Amino acid sequence: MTDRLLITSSPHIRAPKTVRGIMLDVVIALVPACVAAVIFFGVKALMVLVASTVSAVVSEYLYEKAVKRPVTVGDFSAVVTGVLLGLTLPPGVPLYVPIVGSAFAIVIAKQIFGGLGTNFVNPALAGRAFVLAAWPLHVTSAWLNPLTMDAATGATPLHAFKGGQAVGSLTDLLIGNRLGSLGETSAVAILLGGIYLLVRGVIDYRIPVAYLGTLGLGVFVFGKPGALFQGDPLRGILLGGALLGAFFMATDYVTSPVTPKGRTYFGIGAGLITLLIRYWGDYPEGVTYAILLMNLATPLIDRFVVPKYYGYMHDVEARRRAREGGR
Amino acid sequence: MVKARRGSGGVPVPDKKELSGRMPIEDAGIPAELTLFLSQHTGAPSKPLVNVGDEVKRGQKIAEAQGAVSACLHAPTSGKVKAIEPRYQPVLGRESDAIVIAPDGEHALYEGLAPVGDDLEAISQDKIREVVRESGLVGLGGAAFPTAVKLQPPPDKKIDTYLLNGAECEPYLTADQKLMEEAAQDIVFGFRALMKGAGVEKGIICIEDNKPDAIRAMEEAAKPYPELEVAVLSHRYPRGGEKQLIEAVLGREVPPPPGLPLDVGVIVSNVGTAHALAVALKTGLPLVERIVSVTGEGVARPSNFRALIGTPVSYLIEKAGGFSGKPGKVILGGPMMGVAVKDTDVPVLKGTSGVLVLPAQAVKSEPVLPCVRCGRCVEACPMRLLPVWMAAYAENGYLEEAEKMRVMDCCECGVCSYVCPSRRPLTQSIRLAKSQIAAKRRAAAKK
Amino acid sequence: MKFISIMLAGVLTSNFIFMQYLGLCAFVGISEQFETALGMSGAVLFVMTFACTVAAAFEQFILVPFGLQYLRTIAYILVIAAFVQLVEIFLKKTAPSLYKALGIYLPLITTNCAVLGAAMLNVKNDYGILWGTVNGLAGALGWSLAILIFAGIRERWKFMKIPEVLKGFPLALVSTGLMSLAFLGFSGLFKTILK
Amino acid sequence: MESKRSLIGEFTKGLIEENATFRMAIGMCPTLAVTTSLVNGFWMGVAVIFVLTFSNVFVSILRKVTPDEIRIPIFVILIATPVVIVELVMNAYLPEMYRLLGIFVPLIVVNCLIIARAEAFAYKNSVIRSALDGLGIGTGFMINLMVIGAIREFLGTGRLAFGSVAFPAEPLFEPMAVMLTPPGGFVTLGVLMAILNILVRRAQLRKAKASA
Repeated sequence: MTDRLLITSSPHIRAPKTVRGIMLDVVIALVPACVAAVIFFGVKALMVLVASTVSAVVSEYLYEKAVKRPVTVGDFSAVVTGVLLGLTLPPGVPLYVPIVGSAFAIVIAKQIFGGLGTNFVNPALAGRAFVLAAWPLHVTSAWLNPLTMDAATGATPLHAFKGGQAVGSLTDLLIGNRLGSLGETSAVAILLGGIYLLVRGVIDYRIPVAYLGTLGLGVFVFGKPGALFQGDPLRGILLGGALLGAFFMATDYVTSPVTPKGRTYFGIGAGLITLLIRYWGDYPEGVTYAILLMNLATPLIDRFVVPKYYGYMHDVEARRRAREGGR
Repeated sequence: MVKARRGSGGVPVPDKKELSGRMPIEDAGIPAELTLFLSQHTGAPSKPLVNVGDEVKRGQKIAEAQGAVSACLHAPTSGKVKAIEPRYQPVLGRESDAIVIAPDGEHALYEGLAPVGDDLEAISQDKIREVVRESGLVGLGGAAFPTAVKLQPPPDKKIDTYLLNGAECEPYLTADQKLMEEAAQDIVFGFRALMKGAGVEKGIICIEDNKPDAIRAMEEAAKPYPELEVAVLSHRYPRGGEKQLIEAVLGREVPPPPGLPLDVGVIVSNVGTAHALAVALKTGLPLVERIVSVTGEGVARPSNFRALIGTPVSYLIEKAGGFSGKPGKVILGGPMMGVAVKDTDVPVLKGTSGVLVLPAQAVKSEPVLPCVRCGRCVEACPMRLLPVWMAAYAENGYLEEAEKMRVMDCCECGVCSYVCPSRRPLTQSIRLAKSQIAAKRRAAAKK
Repeated sequence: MKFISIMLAGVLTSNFIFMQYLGLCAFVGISEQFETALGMSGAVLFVMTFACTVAAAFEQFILVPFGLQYLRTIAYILVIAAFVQLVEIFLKKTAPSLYKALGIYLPLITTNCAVLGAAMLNVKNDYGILWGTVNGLAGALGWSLAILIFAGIRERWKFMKIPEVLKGFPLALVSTGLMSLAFLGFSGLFKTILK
Repeated sequence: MESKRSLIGEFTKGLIEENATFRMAIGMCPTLAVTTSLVNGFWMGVAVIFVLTFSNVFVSILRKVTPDEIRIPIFVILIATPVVIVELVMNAYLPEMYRLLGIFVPLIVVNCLIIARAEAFAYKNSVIRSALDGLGIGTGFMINLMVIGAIREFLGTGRLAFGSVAFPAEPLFEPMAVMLTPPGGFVTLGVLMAILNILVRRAQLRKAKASA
């Protein structure tokens, strides 16, 4: 008859989105940026991306095997980490850079803490910060000229523009016809992916909007001829890794705040630190460190920026009355 | 027509009302056995007035209310009391005493029933309160809180608004919708009686915008009465929760537990309750039947029934054409807050608004992944709590921390579990923590 | 300018924990709860700042005039121990509530190498009394910032599936490494305008 | 509370069983600060052995006459004395190394390792045992410093240097500068401890299984 009915606690239906589906969406959103990178920088770009992705997946697999935990490469989070790390590197880096970077990202920044959901810094960014500190020269100078794909000697537009020179037409910046890391050249490709994520409801608009808004505003306010992008907010956003960071790195669930208001603060904070490092720091680009530093602040933001619970005003009122009564 | 605010949290849920929404209400008839639990309302169980072997008639009182918060119970049809024994009560989740009636098929009305009248001017406030109490009226939306208690607020609370809840925000269920479409006049009559009983001047009928026919019918019926208004809410779960309704329609927030709606001058009742009061006033028949949607992809012919309280669920499913395919879950109530039952022998309770059958392939359990802190539950929580941390603390036994995060404010609406992409059972963990904390508090109070 | 540059160095660019390896034992030991970390931060802020003042004064008025610099280590550790003892007594008498909050942390500070380290760095950098105090304050602020961040991260470990064998020191060190990796971003901050 | 080990056991326990860094997790600050090379680790280790042995001996000698309430300040003075000696000697004979190790030589005074041994061992045990304990724990500590120093130096510079000689003569791979910086130090020590903890845990599990 009606034997074996399932008994579980309510609710009995679930929203269609799953972690796997979300990660898959992120992978899809990264496709345009990868394609653009390969178009502009050719096989070398492809090699970097493949090396970082394969290394990430293999590292996750090997680590989980070594410590005898269930293998979780199927949730696509390692793929996302690998691709993202690849996109932050210059096209001409020796391949051991993405390989070591991805291994560090997966094992040290994520798996050692217990895997998905337990890491407190964005693995891809931690990997980038590590290789940047390990081989600073490779990671900041292995540029290739777009399309011709020969080694470039010049500084990236970010460097040049930061120094006050006017570089690149806006069109070139938008489509990606310029020097730079794989994923920071083509603004259009990244925006395409970002918009896809927003439309699919994967990411919260608050982080990218607050981040890029703060950055643009800061460049506008503090920039002046000869410094900080001449005060041109559009170039301040388009040059460097800000777009990639805002849409794909800062929005990482695990390492950003859970509350809507907290996310706004997260974005603003990341924008301010980026400005600080770009304007006054040692490094040409501050996106990586800005987001990593905000990752560190996330538990504190989550602790202090919480929504006011339903009915809180009655408690406030009661306390006020108690105070006045006490007098 | 009042347009309601958006309110806090909530999620868009699939509608699924099209399954049974077009089916008119039918009489389910008399099953072979009726099971009437002495404890099917919030509060103290009622006390039986009959003995095994007694003959009872339809509408005859068979159990008396006991204590301040309780409700009496009536025989839904004529027949013999077969047993008074513990049976499995699905909402409590344990055995509980029930009066079991074997119907004789006569459906003979109890001689003592007399209509009060259909002219509200002529009926006194005290008479209304008496009828509400004597009819065993409880909230028919699900919580089954005795209505009589609501109508007698403490004198220091000034009640200014009565909300009639026809939101029916749970997916699938159409019992309230059909009732509003088919019996709008009676509902309005019952609502005005409730308002008079509570001494409230202003009434607002609240309906979600996915029920245009019901809105039209209710507006039509309410037109002659300037003290009544219809408020239209956007379709978003759990907009029909009592606290959420008050927030969306009036912009007021009920104080945290043990705060009640009447602390902010509001009483909320379900449309079914108003209808039952109208029936009691006009015909004298107490609460012995209710509208039940039998729906879901797992039944052959989703329907809306007028079913006697105590009718076995299996009987209703049979009436709705039986299962289609292999059933996976049978749920009393809606998919978000309803209770899954282990078999279909359980009866319809006063608070059962629907029987939902989900097919086996729809209830496959998915693996539970670690929390990725996407924050969806935080955004969805209508109480503006932080389910992510509450559940995490609860799962690891940090009851004090969970309490500090206001876990007791949780209304268990289920949205956090619903939206979780890691499929974590947040609501369940929180519910468990709540019951543990409540037990601890009771133990502390005893000392 | 000097004030800003010392503060900046102490808090961000040469943070005691992340860049100078000072005060690690307490950093790892007292960061499991946010509240206790907060209490410890308060105690360190107070003691480190004024211990630097006292030590620098001791250096200037006793050690140097009498040519006793070679006894600095012993002298400093005694001065700090005595100072902590005095603070304890003083707080107990004048501010019992503050004493209650900080009391249990005060004895721990005597052996916190960050305090002695700050005093030693002041000598190395020839800071004198005023700038020594500022440096002590900056170092303490940086130390507090670090432990508060870490306590925030660590509180979450309570309910995460963190591998049990690695909890405690191994993960604390790896986490500190990742944090200091992020703090590398501040390196060289403002050096163009400060120099 | 006298220790019941053999005298040799008092020495060897410090190498593995009660290894300061990995088993007791104390003395972190110098462990990280000075382990940018193998040689640094060695000299720091020597300094710690010296201080620990003598402070243990002093504490043990005076243990009968030390009042319980003020034992900590007395320990600190007893520890500070050999530290000052080490400082003066190093400054005189190894000025370069003294400069490299910087404030971490005087900071041995507040190294929790030393206080911990004074409190937990020397205060309760005979002079001979305390001396052996100091030597053993100190040697274990030195080995730790050298191992960590060797790993960081090798990865960070691509080779190991002993004075003017380096091995291999040319780096085998592109050195990772980060290993010599604080992040590299923290992560290296953390990972080493993680690996050790996992291995020890496995061994325990195996033993438990075997005995069961």
